Amino acid sequence: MEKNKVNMVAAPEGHVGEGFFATKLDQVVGLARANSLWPLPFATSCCGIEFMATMASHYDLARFGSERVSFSPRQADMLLVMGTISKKMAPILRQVYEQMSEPRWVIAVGACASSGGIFDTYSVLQGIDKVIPVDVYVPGCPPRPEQIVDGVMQLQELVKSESQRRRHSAEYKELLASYNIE
Amino acid sequence: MQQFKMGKVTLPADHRYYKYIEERHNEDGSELAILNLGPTHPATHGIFQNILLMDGERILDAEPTIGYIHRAFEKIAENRPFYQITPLTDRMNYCSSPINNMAWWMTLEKLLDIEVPKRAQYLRVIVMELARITDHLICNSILGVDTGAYTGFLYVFQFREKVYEIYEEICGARLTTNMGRIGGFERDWSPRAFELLDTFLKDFPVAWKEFEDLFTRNRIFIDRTVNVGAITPEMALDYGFTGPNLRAAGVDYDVRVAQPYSSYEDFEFNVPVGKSGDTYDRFCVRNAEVWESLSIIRQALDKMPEGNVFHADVPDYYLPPKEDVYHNMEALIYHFKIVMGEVPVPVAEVYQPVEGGNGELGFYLITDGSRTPYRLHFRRPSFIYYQAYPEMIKGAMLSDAIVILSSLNVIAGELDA
Amino acid sequence: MALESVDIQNKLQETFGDHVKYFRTEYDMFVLEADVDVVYNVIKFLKEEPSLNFSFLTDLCGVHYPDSNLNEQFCVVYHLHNWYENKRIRVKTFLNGTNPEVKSIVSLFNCANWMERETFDFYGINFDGHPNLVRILNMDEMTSFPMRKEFPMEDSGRTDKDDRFFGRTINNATI
Amino acid sequence: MQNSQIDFIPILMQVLLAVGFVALTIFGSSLLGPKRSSANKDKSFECGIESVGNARIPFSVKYFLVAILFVLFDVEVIFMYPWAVNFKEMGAEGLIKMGIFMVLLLIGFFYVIKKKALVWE
Repeated sequence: MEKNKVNMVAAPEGHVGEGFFATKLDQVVGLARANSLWPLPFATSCCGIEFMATMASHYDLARFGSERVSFSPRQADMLLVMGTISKKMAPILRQVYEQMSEPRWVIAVGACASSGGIFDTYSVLQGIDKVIPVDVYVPGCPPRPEQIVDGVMQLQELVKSESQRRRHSAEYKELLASYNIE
Repeated sequence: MQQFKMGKVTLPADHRYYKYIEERHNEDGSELAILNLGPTHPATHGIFQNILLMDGERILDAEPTIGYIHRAFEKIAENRPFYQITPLTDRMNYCSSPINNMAWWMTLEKLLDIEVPKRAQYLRVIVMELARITDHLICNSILGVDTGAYTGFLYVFQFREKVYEIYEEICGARLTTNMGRIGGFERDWSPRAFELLDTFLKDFPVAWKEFEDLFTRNRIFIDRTVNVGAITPEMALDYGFTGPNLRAAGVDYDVRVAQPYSSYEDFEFNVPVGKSGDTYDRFCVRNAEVWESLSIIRQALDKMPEGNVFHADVPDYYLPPKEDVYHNMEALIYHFKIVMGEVPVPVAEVYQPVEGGNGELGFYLITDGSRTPYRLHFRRPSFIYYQAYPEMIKGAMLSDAIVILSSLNVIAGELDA
Repeated sequence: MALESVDIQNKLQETFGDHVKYFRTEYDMFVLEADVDVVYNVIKFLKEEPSLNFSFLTDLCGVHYPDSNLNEQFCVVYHLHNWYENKRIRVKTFLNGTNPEVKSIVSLFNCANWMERETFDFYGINFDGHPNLVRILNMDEMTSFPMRKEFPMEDSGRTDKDDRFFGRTINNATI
Repeated sequence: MQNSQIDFIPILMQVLLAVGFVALTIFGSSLLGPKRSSANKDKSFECGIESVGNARIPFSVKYFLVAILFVLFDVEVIFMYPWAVNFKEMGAEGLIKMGIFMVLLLIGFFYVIKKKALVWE
């Protein structure tokens, strides 16, 4: 997914004719999904405050279509796991992930969510990919708001290019089975 | 894929509310409800769970469960040399992390009785008061969000970005600052930091005045916060309250005044005290404290001693600058000894209290002469005063419980350190 | 009249005799040690005695000394603060190693409730008389006490950390 | 098709467009969106904790009272819309009629306040 410099949400490639434009269904659905990702801010510690900075007026994640923050997993598309996830918190994170409606994506924001970060201790879950499948990892402790926005943009590229049949494909089922999420 | 053993998280059968689930009738036929103000809840602004026993809208009893981001700071601190513990301290109360860092450095300076030069002390006072402003700024604007006024948050958060820029000039990081060294700072403040500080001091008071006018005389805000979650001074003292929550109850205890550290005695500032200890008083005390902090910063800037010394001359604790290390032998030896942690540390116990964003933040350090502390205990104000939360919301409405929680400014990082 | 450490010491010694010992001043903090069975009364005395009036419990924490002799392996440290005279005091009491036990001071200070639960959670020190002595910060299913010196810090379930690079295996030659 | 019926066609188009858009999006998204239902997913969301007990419990009557009062005054406001739109044509006489209507409801409101129905004792 090459990164074009200034993209005013470039139209997907397709056949342009006299007064009509034809493209693949995946592209259209992907474009719609990519620009309306509703985040579920699973903010536990310091990265949560950086997320507040990202949502505030200066860095404004709303420019990427994530204006409406949904705290219930039912209407959330993208689970932003920000901050340290302890072992006591793991079942809750997993429950929230399972109750999210498909299609769902996960961004592990910050070193603690991606790999346990500097807290290699008995009480911290060493990376949320031990519990739920993760799509994008954002490094940093805490990552700057630009990095969080860059993580969301990476996810938008993923969403744009996701095919309709991915969620029913064998690899996806096997990935979920490896986490024994049925 | 190594699978993580999963425990079931549910209300245990022997829980004292369990009997309410079966037979729980009320005189008007309605039933007591059990509501779980759980870990992932938008209103709790942190990760703690309260199981509320409620009769309709009124709360009869609450039971908090914490520890959802317990990261064993004290265990890590026992395995790290002294100068590597500062990244832990600023992840405790991450809304005002420079205060924690400076508190840790002051504990070490007290242990090794190092005399920090006046100018470095003044610089520390400025950065601590900036951190206090940002801490109160977040707490009051989130209290506004909880009573329905979202603009206050967006409007005032802009100035937290300005303070982030000042932090970046001083130590390169925005939130988890990891600032300072034993004896002072790692580098002198660049002129740009002072410029940013001056522009901040010029246009923040205007914005803060408007923020204050937005709330203090606002009819809805007054209805939602006046005598909500009121605490008496005796109850506050009994539950170990310190800081703005205690001063709102009418007790004027402030560590900066009771036990002045880092030359706080050179500045005159008065300690705002509330009357009735309710949420409105907590809001007003934090507002007034921001004005006090601004005046302290101005006084510190005026009385700043000349010259550009920014750290004490203690070579065997203070990392020598890199160019010295390459050129002369002693600096190389000192550098090596400090980095390998072979610094001479006495066998002693020391307790250093500091006025943090939420109250008295204390570092109790026991050393046994080795390169790591033998035991380091953090007196975390959020952990201590959060015990009073069930007591404060008994009989309150559910919407009041949310407002009380955000007025207490409980920071989850400090709660479960 | 400033409350001097000397007259605190005299008052305590005349009421508790030699159960209270090793008075000393460390870094502007007056420190004393009390025996286990008498520590509750010492703190009660410090709190209620009108002339001493240490009415604020600043902090309570546990310390583990594995290599000191058996009946001094655990230590509970109380920090009290007298706000009128602005005087701080640290009361230490040593507990026996096999089943550390001390009387809970929740009846004196409500804020000791969670502090004692945290100390129990970390060290397994039993505070009898505590209304609800249950783990507070760690998972409830956890059986061992993590802050004891012999408990390893790292997460045991970790597989990607190669011990050789952390100097844990003596001879790095064999894998 | 008399010409009087013809002017109703735009309204029909408008209704069809509105209903059509709603039906299309709902039907389309249910068609396009992948569905994955599992026992754990269908449980009620309780902030991540296993929910205990049954949520269908008889609520206290105060909730119902507050809801009905809201609906009552809400309907009153709906009556004001047509009045406000052609406020000019109805002139003073319309104003008086609506004034009486509002005063009657105001008396009802005072009754509610006097009986402390809204105070959540």
